[in-house]
Amino acid sequence: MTISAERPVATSGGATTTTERVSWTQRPGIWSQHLGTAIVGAIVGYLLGHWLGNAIASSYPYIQNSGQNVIAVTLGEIFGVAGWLLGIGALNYPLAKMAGRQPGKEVDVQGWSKYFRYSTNHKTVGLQYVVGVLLFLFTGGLLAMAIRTELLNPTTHYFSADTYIKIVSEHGTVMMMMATSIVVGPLGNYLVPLMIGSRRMAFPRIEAFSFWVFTAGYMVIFSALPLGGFPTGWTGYAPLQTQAGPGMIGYLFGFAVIGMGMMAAGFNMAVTIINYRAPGMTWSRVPILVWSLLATSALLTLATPTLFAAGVFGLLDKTAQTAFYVNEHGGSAYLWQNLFWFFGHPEVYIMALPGFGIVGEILPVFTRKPLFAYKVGAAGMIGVALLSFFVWQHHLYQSGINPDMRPLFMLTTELISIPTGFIYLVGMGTLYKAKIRFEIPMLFALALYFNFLIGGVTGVFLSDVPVNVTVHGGFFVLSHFHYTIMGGLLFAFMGGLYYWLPKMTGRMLNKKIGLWHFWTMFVFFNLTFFPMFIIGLLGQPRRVFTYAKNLQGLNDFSSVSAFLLGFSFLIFAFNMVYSLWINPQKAPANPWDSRGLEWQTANPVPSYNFERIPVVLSDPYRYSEPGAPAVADLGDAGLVHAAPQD
Amino acid sequence: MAKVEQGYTSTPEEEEFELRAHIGSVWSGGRLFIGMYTFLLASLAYTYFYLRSSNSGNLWRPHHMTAPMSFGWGIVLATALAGVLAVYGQWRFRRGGVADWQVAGWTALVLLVGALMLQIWELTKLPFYPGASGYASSFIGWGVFNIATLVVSAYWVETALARGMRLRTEIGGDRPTLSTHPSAQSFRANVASMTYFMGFVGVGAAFFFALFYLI
Amino acid sequence: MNETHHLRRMTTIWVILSIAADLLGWFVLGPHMPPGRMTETAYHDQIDFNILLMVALPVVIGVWVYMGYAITVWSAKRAPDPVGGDAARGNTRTQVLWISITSVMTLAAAAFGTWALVVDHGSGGGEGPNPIWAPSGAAQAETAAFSPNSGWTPGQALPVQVIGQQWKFTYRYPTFGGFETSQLILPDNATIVFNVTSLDVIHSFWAYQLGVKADANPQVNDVAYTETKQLGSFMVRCSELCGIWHGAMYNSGQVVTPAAFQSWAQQTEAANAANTKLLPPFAWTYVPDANGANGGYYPDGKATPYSSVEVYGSKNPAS
Amino acid sequence: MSKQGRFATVIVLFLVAVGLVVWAVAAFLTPGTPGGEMDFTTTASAGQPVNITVQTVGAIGFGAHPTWVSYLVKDPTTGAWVQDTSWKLPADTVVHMTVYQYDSGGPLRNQEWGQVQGTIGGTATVNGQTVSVVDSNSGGGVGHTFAVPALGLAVPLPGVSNPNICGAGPCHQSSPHNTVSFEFKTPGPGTYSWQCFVPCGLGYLFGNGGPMATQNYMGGVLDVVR
Repeated sequence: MTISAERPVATSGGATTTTERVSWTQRPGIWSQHLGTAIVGAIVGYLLGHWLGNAIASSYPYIQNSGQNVIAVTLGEIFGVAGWLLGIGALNYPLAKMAGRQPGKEVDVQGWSKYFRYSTNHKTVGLQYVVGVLLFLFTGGLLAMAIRTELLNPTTHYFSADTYIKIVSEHGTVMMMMATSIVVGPLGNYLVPLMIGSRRMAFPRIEAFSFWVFTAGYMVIFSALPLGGFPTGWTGYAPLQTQAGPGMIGYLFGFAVIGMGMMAAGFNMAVTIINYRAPGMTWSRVPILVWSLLATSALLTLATPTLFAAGVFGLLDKTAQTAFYVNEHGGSAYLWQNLFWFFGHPEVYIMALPGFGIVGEILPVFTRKPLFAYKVGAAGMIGVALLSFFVWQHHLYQSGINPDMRPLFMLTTELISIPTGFIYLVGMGTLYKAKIRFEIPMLFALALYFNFLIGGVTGVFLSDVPVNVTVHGGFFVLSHFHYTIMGGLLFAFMGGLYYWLPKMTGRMLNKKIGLWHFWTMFVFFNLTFFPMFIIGLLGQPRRVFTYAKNLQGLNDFSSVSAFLLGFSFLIFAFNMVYSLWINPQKAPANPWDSRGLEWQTANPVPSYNFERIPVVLSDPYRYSEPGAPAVADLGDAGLVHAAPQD
Repeated sequence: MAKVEQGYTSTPEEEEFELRAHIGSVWSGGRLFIGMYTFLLASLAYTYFYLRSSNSGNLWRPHHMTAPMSFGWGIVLATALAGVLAVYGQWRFRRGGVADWQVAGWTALVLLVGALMLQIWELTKLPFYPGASGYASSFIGWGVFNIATLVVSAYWVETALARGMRLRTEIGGDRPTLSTHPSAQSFRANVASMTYFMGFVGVGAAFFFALFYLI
Repeated sequence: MNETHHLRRMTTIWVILSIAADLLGWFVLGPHMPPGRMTETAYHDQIDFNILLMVALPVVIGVWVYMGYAITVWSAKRAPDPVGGDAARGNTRTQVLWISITSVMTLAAAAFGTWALVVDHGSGGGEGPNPIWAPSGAAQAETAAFSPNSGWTPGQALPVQVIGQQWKFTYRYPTFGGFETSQLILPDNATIVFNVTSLDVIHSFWAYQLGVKADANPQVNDVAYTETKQLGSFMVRCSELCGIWHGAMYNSGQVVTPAAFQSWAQQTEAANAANTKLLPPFAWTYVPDANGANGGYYPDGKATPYSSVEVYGSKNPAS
Repeated sequence: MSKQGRFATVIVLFLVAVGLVVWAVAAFLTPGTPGGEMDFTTTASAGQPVNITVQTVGAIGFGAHPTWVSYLVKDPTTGAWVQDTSWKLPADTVVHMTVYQYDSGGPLRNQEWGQVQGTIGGTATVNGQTVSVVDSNSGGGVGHTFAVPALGLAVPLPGVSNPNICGAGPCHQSSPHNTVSFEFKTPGPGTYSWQCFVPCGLGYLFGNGGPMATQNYMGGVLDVVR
């Protein structure tokens, strides 16, 4: 710990020197705000809320009858999250602001303890997110292992039927919520300022808020298990939702909390990209990942409020006994489906677009070619984002809602494959007559093209109403979205980690272990999920604990592959620990010879990112072009020339 | 003259760039926030019309049940007036009328808090129970959303006013309307965004008042 | 090697593989594609699937051939240094061609899907309470549903009501006195009108081999049509998560000869007569009591459904 | 720390993580699994009918949810009433089942479940009388049903109309009750879920949450083995 509680700060003009209070979140030592106080706050808050709920509601007839006080649980969760935010220090500035104060000048505490604090440095938040999303991913993955264990045998059950549904629901919810932030959170927060040549994010407190709310959401969703779980899957269809026990609060409130995190993250991201681009960073020079994150942010900010509203209505149904989703009392079960999918389909592209952005960054570097059809690619991402607001009813073809609208939604859904196809145009054009280096990030990028092709093409089958009759609600659609989200986004994320972790941590990830990780993940991913297309076509619905005996062979094959796929994630975890901690190898400043602006700063990246705000001179993809201008003028550091040509 | 901050130096050009970016962020952030809030309220309006048109079991609104009209008028008038005052205050503020802006602001704040109280009170005095009908349900939804909206707008108005008071001492007696001090520029951007939001809140309140009380 | 060489090679490989795959797909795999050919809708769904497959296979193979070619021929070990610059940054002709081809394909897919949906009377999917693509005879079946003794004669459309409840589908045959049973027996060569509804949460009636899937929503009559073509048994599963026993919510049904169906229906009508009297009269939807037995979730006595539809279970309006 | 030291730390942390996972699975995911099933395969000699005695109570009176309605089964060896709804049964064997119904009843949501279905002879015996249909709209109504959907088995258990019903399980014969007995034949090996079709989960929408949606209360599995 190198900073003291009081430190001199030069104010504008450098003439007068005043002392300024260092924020509580950044004080060294344990007498400050950090993860510990957050946990204490959360526990105290939960207990307080729970007590309050019991005091208010334990005499209500339906609560006495059900023997489970959902109001106490709801208040407990709300107060718990408030306590968590209060404890970590998220509310310090919002409260101080009421007295008209400006934010204090904040610097990170030095040393590892900064990762357990309310840090406003985008690089710290980025690394916090890396750990956060991996925690999500691994817990969600363990639940997937449990699901595949149950499905090993159609008749012998390892879990009881109600527990199995809880596991399925928890897996889906955790994974979906994790996936919304898997790229925007870690890579987006870390890289966007570096890529656009900024020293900071626009709203660093909102950024930190998004992370700590995200972690709170994780705990809220997992609190459902000790509360009895929820039986609705990640889609949470009402009125089953209204019927469920207090575990459902974990889902509804968890969605609302993570929704706040998503809105905050997207808001900050969009505003930063719009306003903090360095001089010369015109829209036609913005890296493709930034384009994809801008499109994602538009979806995060505009689609998520609908989810938030839907979640609030659900909470009201369960606690205040409104009847938004209960037909028998004037509500409509369809309402949830509409609201949920109006968010839910943009959500799917929240999970797809960043992956496209990552491979768009990786391909030029490892092919030594410019990104082909850059503008078409960027336009494709914006197009996908726009169209995604008009397709939600393709989830509801068989629901009886607006059947006459099915041709329209079939059309809009299939139209979306046009801008999605641009991503393939970009990829295939970039590969043309390239010089491909098969480093780990490149392998993951190529794997995305392989997997997403299957995911995307099966999406066209699903969007076709007649075919949808057979494949809707079965393992076919399950496999389809695992191919797009896991095969697409997660592979891209892994590629992104191998590509950028050297920048973020200053350590190279071990290539040999990385190769093992890639090949096991790629092979067993396909062996796990491809059979599921067949299982689905042969008539197995989703989320069942028992299935036809003749499907046992395929299910077992899928399960065994899934276990091996799980093992590949252990290899990845081992690689992380091994390369970052056990046997760290210092990374070169620009290990992949990238032209990207993020690679042009010092390594490790100083807290202010750039010595001088760079003046961008050209786009980052002009590889193999003799005489191409440098990507940026970095001021004092002198003109940085294009990455060495090979 | 370079400025030393967090171990790095900023040239005046860079400071100017950062200030422009910051003010742009406040501007675009304010608009984006209105966009987000629009989607939130639109979800409620969608719910209203969805339940109204599906009318499950003829239970959209039996006997044309309506929340207490007096509360409704009180809430909408207070909120809309707060919106109007915010817009008026901004109009005066741009012309240098800081005192006018402050009076308008504090009045708007009082109105907002009053509307908040009324809204909470109304929820305890409803002539129907929450699950009685589709209308009843969506009305409760509006009550909750309105409480959130009023809290958010009161918070924004209050922080702007408090900031305005403290700013004067910070920038050494300059009027925040005229000063070129970065804090004053940032403050003006914030006030402009706040005004837009308040106008939006006023219009929203009138719209939902019409939905729930008038038609 | 010049440009045309690469493209010519890739195209050759692609054409050969695509033709082979399409032939295999259509003639070997196609006839066995789910959901089979037990009904007209299943048959159409199968054909639609196969046609999409014929388009999809060349697309997938095209990308794979290209990628495979690229990574073998243009790897860092073998490939010459690439050429950057404007030519590599984008080629208008390629881009226009790509966009045109994908646009035509997707528009064609949407048009084909719409056509298939309309000519196949909703393709066995749930069409909501007021289907706009009804087969002939559907209107007559709707009327017949309210004359409990009209029975069924070959050539007529048969109305069958599917009632989802946690956790079992039951079936009512409105033209046979409105008896209810947990068996689903259908006559061969007949248009079947499924009226799917639920007594509690959302279920989904999926008669796999029939190519029928319709969500069962409370208070909604979700109509789906099919026309039986083959005798045999078929599987019914719930395909919308409905709670703890969702996975156990299945039964098998049978398509039998019209004569066998007649005798089964008449026998069951007689055998269930005592119970049928206790059922509410047939209606498209029923209002279940949201509270369940002996009080419950909503405060009793305050909800007054002014309902125009039949009540299932006499505990409604809530007592 | 040396490289070996770090490596050892990682191993230890990994083992701790594995331990946490095992604990979480044991604490939250495995209770109520068929592992703790009641074994009826050894109670009768091969080919002979198996006797199962159960009771239904309005409130179980103990455990995590004392107010929930529940089935209790009589342990064939000790004779104690046990909360366990997973029963291991021999295949292709006649099961003679006796239910002591201690709970009140009411109208069924779907009168279809007032029919006795799938038993041997298509009937059940209620307090000594043979019945095939119970009118749930009259008398005590139907309190619960015992139904195995996959076998087409469903037996209504008429409700007790005497107001002095048993308050908490296990209930004794002295409390008012209806005795329902019936026989059915188990199919080939496999697991078959059974449940109640009366929406009896008080305080839950449609009455189908809580005890209706939790194994060991109003539903379970028949684990039929050869």
